[in-house]
Amino acid sequence: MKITILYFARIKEVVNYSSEDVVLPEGIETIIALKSWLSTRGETWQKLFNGSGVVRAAINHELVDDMATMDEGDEVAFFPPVTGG
Amino acid sequence: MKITILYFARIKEVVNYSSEDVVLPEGIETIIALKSWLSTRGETWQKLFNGSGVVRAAINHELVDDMATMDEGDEVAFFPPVTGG
Amino acid sequence: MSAPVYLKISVQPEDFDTGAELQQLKAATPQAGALVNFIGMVRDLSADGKLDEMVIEHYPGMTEAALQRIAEQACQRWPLLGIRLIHRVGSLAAQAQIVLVATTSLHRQAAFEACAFMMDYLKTEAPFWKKEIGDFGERWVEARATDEHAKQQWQKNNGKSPT
Amino acid sequence: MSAPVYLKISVQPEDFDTGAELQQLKAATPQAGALVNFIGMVRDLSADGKLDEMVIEHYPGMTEAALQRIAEQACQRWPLLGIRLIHRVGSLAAQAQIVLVATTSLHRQAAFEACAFMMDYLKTEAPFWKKEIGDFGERWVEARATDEHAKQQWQKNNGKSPT
Repeated sequence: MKITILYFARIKEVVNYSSEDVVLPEGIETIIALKSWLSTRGETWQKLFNGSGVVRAAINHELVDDMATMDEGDEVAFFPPVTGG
Repeated sequence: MKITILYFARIKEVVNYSSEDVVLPEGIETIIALKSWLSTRGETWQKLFNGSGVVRAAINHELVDDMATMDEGDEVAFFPPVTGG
Repeated sequence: MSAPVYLKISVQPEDFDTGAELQQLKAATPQAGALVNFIGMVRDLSADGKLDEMVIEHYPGMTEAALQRIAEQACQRWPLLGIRLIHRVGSLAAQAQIVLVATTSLHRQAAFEACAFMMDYLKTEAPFWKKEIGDFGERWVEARATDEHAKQQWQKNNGKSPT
Repeated sequence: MSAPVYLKISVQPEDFDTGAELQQLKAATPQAGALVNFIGMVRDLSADGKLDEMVIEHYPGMTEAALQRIAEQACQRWPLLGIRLIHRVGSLAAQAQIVLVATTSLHRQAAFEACAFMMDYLKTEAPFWKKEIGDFGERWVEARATDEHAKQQWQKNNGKSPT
């Protein structure tokens, strides 16, 4: 399954780019599975998703929790807790 | 004791004037006593102070209850519950 | 609380320019992070029918003292930076502005609560009386029990917003 | 509740004219008796020192959807007549306006509560991120636990203001 991933704010600065298209291996269907899979990319990613900072996720512009499932073509976004207003 | 009495809104329309200076007889010292004394002026006054409508009072620009006492030269005001804002 | 609070109170027949007033309040309290304000308008429909005019009578002298007292109470309860109060009197047309209550503070909660608090107190303690004039004739507006109730909630929940 | 509510949402780098915006909202909802609004400003002092600039990043597309959803929730809970939401993005100087949340309704309680509700939800659900730049360098603003708490109070007190 192919998805687009966007990164924002502090997380964008850590990963050092703002978006990427990825093809997920078979079985990576939930946000939590995606986080684990991205963590295998190296220490930066490992720290990002397993460290102390909270990483929020959205699928197609809607806030979701770790158990949410993705579909082909989805736009997934990772970002820190929001601080607008 | 001499005081000034002011009337506002519906009450001013009922008594038909907006202020008067009165010399109170000996013993009329509280708002409740003043109301009773004014009630002796006739049916209009009787109805005003003993009828169903609430009459609020202020002494020298401060809201007071019926047991408040007056002093020489005080400005006493009678008015309906307020409806500003 | 202890810092001097910018406070300006007006009772006037003239309309007010809300944008300019808020601008002035912000300029007077540049440290503020939050500004909350309430504007009350004359509704064109009264309980009795279509309204042509609203006449607001007040008690000169006591009005200003009452508004001052309400503002001081708000300052005692919340860490406000600034307060602007304007209440119009005299004859107003439908949709005219009646009242402006504006507050500034560092954070939003104090500004929100103090603004609502002052409106609830103004509605029950400031000597204004509204008369409605329309095709139904004219009649004095009756005080609403819900306004008195709103004020009493603040007395119960000392320093908290009413539920 | 069921009546159509005037709703206008903007996410923009430009400043806004609060007076003109409120005038437009009033004109769009002439039956309103109450207008409440919140304006958030950049404070010139951050937790780390004097602030020169605030940069607000957002998630285009999701931002508008989130604000729309927040406004719809407010309309379901309160009998509102109109809502105006503006949130700025990009680089802002100290004291600049960041956000406007304005509501109109027949009576003041709905306008007050819905305005506070939308601010609490905006603070926790709309994808904006603030970075502060000053003599301390630059740092991302941390989310405040009190904002999350404020939102949760609305979830507990369904239809009521938080205490």
